[in-house]
Amino acid sequence: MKRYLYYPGCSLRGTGKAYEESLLAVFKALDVELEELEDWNCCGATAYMAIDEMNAFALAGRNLALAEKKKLDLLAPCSACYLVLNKAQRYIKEYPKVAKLLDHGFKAAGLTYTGTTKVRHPLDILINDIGLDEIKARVKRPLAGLKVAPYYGCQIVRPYATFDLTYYPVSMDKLLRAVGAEIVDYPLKTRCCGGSQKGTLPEVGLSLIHILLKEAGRRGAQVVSTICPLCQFNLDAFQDEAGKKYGEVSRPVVYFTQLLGLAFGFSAKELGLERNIVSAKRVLVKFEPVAA
Amino acid sequence: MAVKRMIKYEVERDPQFAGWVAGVIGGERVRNCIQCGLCSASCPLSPYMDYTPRRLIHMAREGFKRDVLGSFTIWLCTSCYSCTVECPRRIRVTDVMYALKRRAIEDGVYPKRFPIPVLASEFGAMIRRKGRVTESWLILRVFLKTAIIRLLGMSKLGSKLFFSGRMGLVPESIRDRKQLQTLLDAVETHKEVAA
Amino acid sequence: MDARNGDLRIGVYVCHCGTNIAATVDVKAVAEYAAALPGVVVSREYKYMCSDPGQELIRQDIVELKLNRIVVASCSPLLHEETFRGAVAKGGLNPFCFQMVNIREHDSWVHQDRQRATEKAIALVRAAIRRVALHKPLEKKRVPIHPDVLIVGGGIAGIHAALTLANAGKHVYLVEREPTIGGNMAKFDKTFPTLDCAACILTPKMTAVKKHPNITLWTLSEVTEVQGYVGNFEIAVTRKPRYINEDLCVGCLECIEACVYKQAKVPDEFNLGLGKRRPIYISFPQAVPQIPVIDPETCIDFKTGRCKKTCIEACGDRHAVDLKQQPKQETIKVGAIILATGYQTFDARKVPDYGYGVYPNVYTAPEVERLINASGPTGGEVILRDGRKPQSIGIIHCVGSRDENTNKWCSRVCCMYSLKLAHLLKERTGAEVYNFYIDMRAAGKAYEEFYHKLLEEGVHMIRGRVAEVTDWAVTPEEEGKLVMRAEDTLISFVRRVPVDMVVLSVGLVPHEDAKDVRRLFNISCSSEGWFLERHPKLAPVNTFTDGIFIAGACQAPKDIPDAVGQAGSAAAEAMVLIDTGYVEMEPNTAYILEEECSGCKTCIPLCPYSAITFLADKKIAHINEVLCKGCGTCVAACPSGSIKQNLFEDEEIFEEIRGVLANA
Amino acid sequence: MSNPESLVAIQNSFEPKIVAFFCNWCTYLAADLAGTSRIKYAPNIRVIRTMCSGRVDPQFVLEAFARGADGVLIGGCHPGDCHYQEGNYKTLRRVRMLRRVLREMGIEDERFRLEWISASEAERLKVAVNDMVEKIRALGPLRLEIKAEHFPEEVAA
Amino acid sequence: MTKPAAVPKNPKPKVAFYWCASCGGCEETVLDLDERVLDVVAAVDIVFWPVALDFKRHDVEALPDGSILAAFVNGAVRTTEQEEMAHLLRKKAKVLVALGSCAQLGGIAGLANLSSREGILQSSYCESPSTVNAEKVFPQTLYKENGYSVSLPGLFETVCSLDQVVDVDYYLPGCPPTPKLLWDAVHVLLGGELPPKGTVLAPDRALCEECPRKDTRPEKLTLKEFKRPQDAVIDEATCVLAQGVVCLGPATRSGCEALCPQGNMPCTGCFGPTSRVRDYGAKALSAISSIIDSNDPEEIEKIVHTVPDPVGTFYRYSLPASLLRRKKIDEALKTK
Repeated sequence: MKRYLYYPGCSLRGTGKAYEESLLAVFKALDVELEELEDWNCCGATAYMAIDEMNAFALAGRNLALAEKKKLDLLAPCSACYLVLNKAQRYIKEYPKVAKLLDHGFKAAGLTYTGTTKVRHPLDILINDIGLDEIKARVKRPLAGLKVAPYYGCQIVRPYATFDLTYYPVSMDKLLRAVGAEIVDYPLKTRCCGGSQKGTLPEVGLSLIHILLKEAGRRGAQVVSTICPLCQFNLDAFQDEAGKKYGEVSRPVVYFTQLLGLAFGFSAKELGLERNIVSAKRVLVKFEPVAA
Repeated sequence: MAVKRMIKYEVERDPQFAGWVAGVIGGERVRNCIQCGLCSASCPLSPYMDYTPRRLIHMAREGFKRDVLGSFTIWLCTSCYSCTVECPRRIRVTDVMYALKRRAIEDGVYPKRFPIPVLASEFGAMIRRKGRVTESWLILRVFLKTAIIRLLGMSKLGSKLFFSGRMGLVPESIRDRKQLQTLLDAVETHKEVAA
Repeated sequence: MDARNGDLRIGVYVCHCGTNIAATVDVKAVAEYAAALPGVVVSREYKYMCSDPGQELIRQDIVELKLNRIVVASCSPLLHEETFRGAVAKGGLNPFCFQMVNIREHDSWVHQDRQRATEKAIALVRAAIRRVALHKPLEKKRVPIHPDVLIVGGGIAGIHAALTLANAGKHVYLVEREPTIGGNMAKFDKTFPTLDCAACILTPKMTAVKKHPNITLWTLSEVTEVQGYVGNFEIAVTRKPRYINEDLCVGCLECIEACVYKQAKVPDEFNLGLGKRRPIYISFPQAVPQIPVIDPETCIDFKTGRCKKTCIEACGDRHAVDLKQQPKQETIKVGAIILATGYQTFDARKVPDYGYGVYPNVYTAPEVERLINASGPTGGEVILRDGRKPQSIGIIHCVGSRDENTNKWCSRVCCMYSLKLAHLLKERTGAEVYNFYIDMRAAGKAYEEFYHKLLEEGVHMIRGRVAEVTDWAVTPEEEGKLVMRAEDTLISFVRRVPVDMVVLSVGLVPHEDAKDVRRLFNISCSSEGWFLERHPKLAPVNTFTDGIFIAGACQAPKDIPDAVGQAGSAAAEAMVLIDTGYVEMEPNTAYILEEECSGCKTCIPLCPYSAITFLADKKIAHINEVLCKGCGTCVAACPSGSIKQNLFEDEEIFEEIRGVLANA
Repeated sequence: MSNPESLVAIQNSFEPKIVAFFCNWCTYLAADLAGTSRIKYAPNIRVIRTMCSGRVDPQFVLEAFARGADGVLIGGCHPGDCHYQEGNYKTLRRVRMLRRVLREMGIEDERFRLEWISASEAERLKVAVNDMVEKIRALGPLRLEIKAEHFPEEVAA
Repeated sequence: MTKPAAVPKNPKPKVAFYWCASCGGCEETVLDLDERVLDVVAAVDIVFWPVALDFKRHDVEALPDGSILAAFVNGAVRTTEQEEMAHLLRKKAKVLVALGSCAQLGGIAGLANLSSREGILQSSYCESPSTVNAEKVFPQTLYKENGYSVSLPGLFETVCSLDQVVDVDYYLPGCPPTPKLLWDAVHVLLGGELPPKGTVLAPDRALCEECPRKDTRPEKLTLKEFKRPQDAVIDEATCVLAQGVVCLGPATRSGCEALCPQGNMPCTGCFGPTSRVRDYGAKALSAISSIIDSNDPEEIEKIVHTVPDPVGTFYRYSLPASLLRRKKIDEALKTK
């Protein structure tokens, strides 16, 4: 049985709750054991880097150090967490001044870190550790006929991941195809959703959200599949507002793990699908298990 | 129509600032820029920027500190890393943007009630205290500090999120807050020693 | 005679090389230091040792001061060792009683600290003085040169070099792996900046090659083995079957018409897949040789063995079609080799942002060359893959050039050919043409003027690298179009430009198999994969392997005039070599002390040239001096120290080690 | 010398002496290219040219160490690229065996390096030289020479 | 090209033998002259030979300088006493001959240069399994009791060959040298026609020259594995190295008439290098590793490791005379 350390990050305990629920369900179905990293702290995300770079590395560093003790790969499903942890790990190696400074911190806090922690994304694990054959074998109700726009967002393949192509990632496409879905050609798959700009500069954020949803629709997607809690939040929560401002764009936005979960036979409730603002029920109802 | 002086005099240049930019983490290659504009072209936010990233990089390496730090551009960067990945000269533009944001906050030249720097600092404070971020509280605090009116407009969405269980109101925290603070303090102290 | 003898008279000469050395190394201090070393009779510094007066200084000192050993501290021996050996010989001294010290490339140019650079120079000079004391007079061996020349690659560079040599009366073997010579140039429509027709200027030269009595032309052929050394190369060439007997074919092309394939169905390589051909075909109407070729991959007879063989029927009594033809091995001897293997273009799929291979209306520049070529797949009409005529066209410069994510170098020709395509496309279609460039590089005779002409023609010049080509629209005008997004850096706006056709000006890259070719011929490549010249300025067509020259774009991206110029130069260099009639071999061969060899045979398997044999009668090893290339591997291995090497004797190297380490 | 500060001073002023044996066709040319490209690197190496790295007799390496070198660097063509077809493989075989001897004799791995550097890899040369200089600087002087010279004074207590 | 001064024929020339750090095997060589030893005794006057005759140091000291024709000293120098005796005999003898591998190259005793003095004392007086020494008593160079003092020679940190301590005129190689070589040497010395100083009194070609198996080595021999003699069944007729067993005959001076190969064992190099080689081990290593049959770094590394102890293999008799002479002292201390 495969085991990983699990780093939920703040979002999977807040707006991205459904991501956690569906992720845990899917991994369980695949006989993968996830052990939550004990006493993890916030990765620092993108905002902290703007205030204090070294402390941002230190925040990530504490998690890396805690994980290293366990000698397991660290699973970070949230894009921001994945990027920040990876970046910290890299920069500690690349910049001696970062390493030196953190060393002081680690010593004071009674931690040790030698740089061996591997930070992994669920896509990476599903494709490379588990494999498409294994995933196909678990499918109970294939998502036949479901047209999906695979939306990766920015921070997964850019700039530190090595498991997929930077310009044109395909790992999620492969996974969803493996469970029977139809993937529409979606050249915007790594375009930015605007991140926190929706909150800070609404007009900017809304236009980015709108174009993403509009193009998904134009290419025939019934549903947009995401891998990032912030992307999902932006596209889901502000869809209404974007539609009002730039023209109707109604499209459910779900996590790829929710789609995998459906195919594995979990119920909408188990996968947190009911937490969506824009209901996915209409599109996905036919794949739901018949109530016992 | 008001007329603005556009010419730049050499005295307005701050060579030290230029040197500082080239010395920050990720800034080591700014002098390699060939001004092709690929960063601007690949940036999802460049349509809204006052200076395109390409221009900003050149202004920074030439030392036009006031214009660079006063620019809206740095606050629009969402860290999507498109520019960093695409740059044909392998300049870590995103890291440079981070450094400029930090410098602007340090020098106190950022737009005070503009929400992004506020978000960033509120975020930082929350982590220092609790070790984790509770999104609902974070958003609340940012809006309280910047735009109360808009917060009221958002109440509908807020309640939707709350009822779908996506808005936890109980603040999250880590167990060993002391360890985290010791870590951050130690880094902080040595940073000063090193500087 | 060595340092321990009283009759040693060493002259030391330290070169300033203008300020190249003197700026970093205290030349005077080095000369003064050397003057005090045992055996040194005279130690001088001079502005330019390699100049005539500098050389004369050495000659004069040898005569007047009766010097018997010379040390020159200046640049790399690869550059001027021969020069100074010559000066030493002029003084009446054996040229090998000389040692050169590299204090420029290895010292002044790579260090900044004057004191430490001077210390290094002193150490190196001291080592050379200690070493040269042990030098013995040596003789260079002369080996006659075979007068024939091999040219690899039948593009414009290879063709030009072949004709130059052949016209001078040398016999040339021209080996080309494609079915026709002509190379890339044969695919172009017009050439910049004069806009003369490529075919019109190239095809006469191609025909001349075919007709020339001094040229043996082998197409569909590849060099598979290279043995020997300068003046005496032995080359094996594999000639792939054409399935048409070249000696019998008259070039009537009736067999092509007679093919059972009534319609051409196979994607045509020469037209980069934009057109179709039959399994029996000729690359293009002016191909040389004018002989069809059968592609066994697509010919029905090869696949099923059940073809009506109408081609054979059509050939009739001539019996030129020979489906049983087998590959043929040829072995030739040549004295010099010119490599003119050219380039390939960058694979645009490696920049997925531009959508090549995804959007049908994104083309590479070579494809557009065929598209606008009168003998191309559309007869010169610019029609898109979907049948439309483009109303607006965007040309992206520097695709696969000037980018650390792909290739760092500037491909040198793209600016100009992009302008040429812009002109031709505008002329043929009347479309709006947008050129997205980073910098305009039009440094060539009449190039800048061509750029001006384009500006006058109203082509849009947008200075900015395109981030992406997509098919999603923001404005209604963009619907159904390809949208190019770039910053117009001269205005500082990001612009979105919708077009019907995108042309990618792909850069020039080394051939995929350039590394194999390099190994085959034992020459070097730059880290980018281009063949490395001996010196970028002074020996641009020579390689580090004597007798092998390079011409054209296999060395670096080049336009036609430069490729032709270099081909002429390579031909001239080859000619100089041949007309000298002999080569002098470096006397750095290994030799065996017969009285000392125990016959242990350790050395024998180590020699890659089988130069070491075991003498059955004497029961000792023997080195064939002609076969020995002087690597010294056997010398280092000989367990009883019974193999020695001229110019690199153990004692000489030991002295050098002691010299560089001795405390000043 | 018991004063740690003076030790530190010596450590800091210590400039490693490195004897380099470069083959004529690859690494020597890379060093020439570094020159023509004006690439700067540490001035601690003294290059001795041999036609092939295969000419480097293990005796040369030992002589260099015995005569006061703090490091020895051998530069040859990349595997498969030897101008003499296979000389560099013979070098590799000897170097692997010699390294084991040096280890047993207390000479650290960092002091003896074999690098494949082709004619075009001036940058790689720079990196290798600088890296070697720094690593040896950290180790301190080898001081074999001093030991050899002072031998007769070394008497039992 | 200086030669030691010619030796007068009468009266009977004086000869001395001495034994430094060695096993005594070289002294056996003298006895192995068989009845010829009587001829030697008849021809010379042995004035000093601690192993056989009861002369004391003061007897030698009493002789005038240069009065001994030849002193044969075997064994390496590793104690103060040995050093003193080497100097004394050098002073008294016209010709000083280094007898055997230890005197010539440091010999097997010289492998002590892989350790420090401290390490050697520790292991001999504390750590060796048969030692009981709870008080950790070490030999003292000076011991006083009741106003008397007893002294012991001091132990050097580094073992030396004889010529690293005193000037040596000739070398007789071997562990031990063969009686024939000794006999020839005595003849040469008595004959008065002396070879150049520094000559090794043995042929200057490598051992393969006189090895009876020479013709059986293939012309192109390369090896995938090196074996030790105990791990191989060695064919009696064919080249030992060709059978994969490390034989150092190619690197070793001849003159022993290939005794070891004749006894079906590989040459281990006791005769040392030829005159053209400065460092025996380096050359032997170079030759042996050059014929490794692989170009793959990993495989090479594996093959290289089939020689379990490279220093012991290539420098078995010559470590003190090698270019490096000894293990770096601080490193040697560290490992102890």
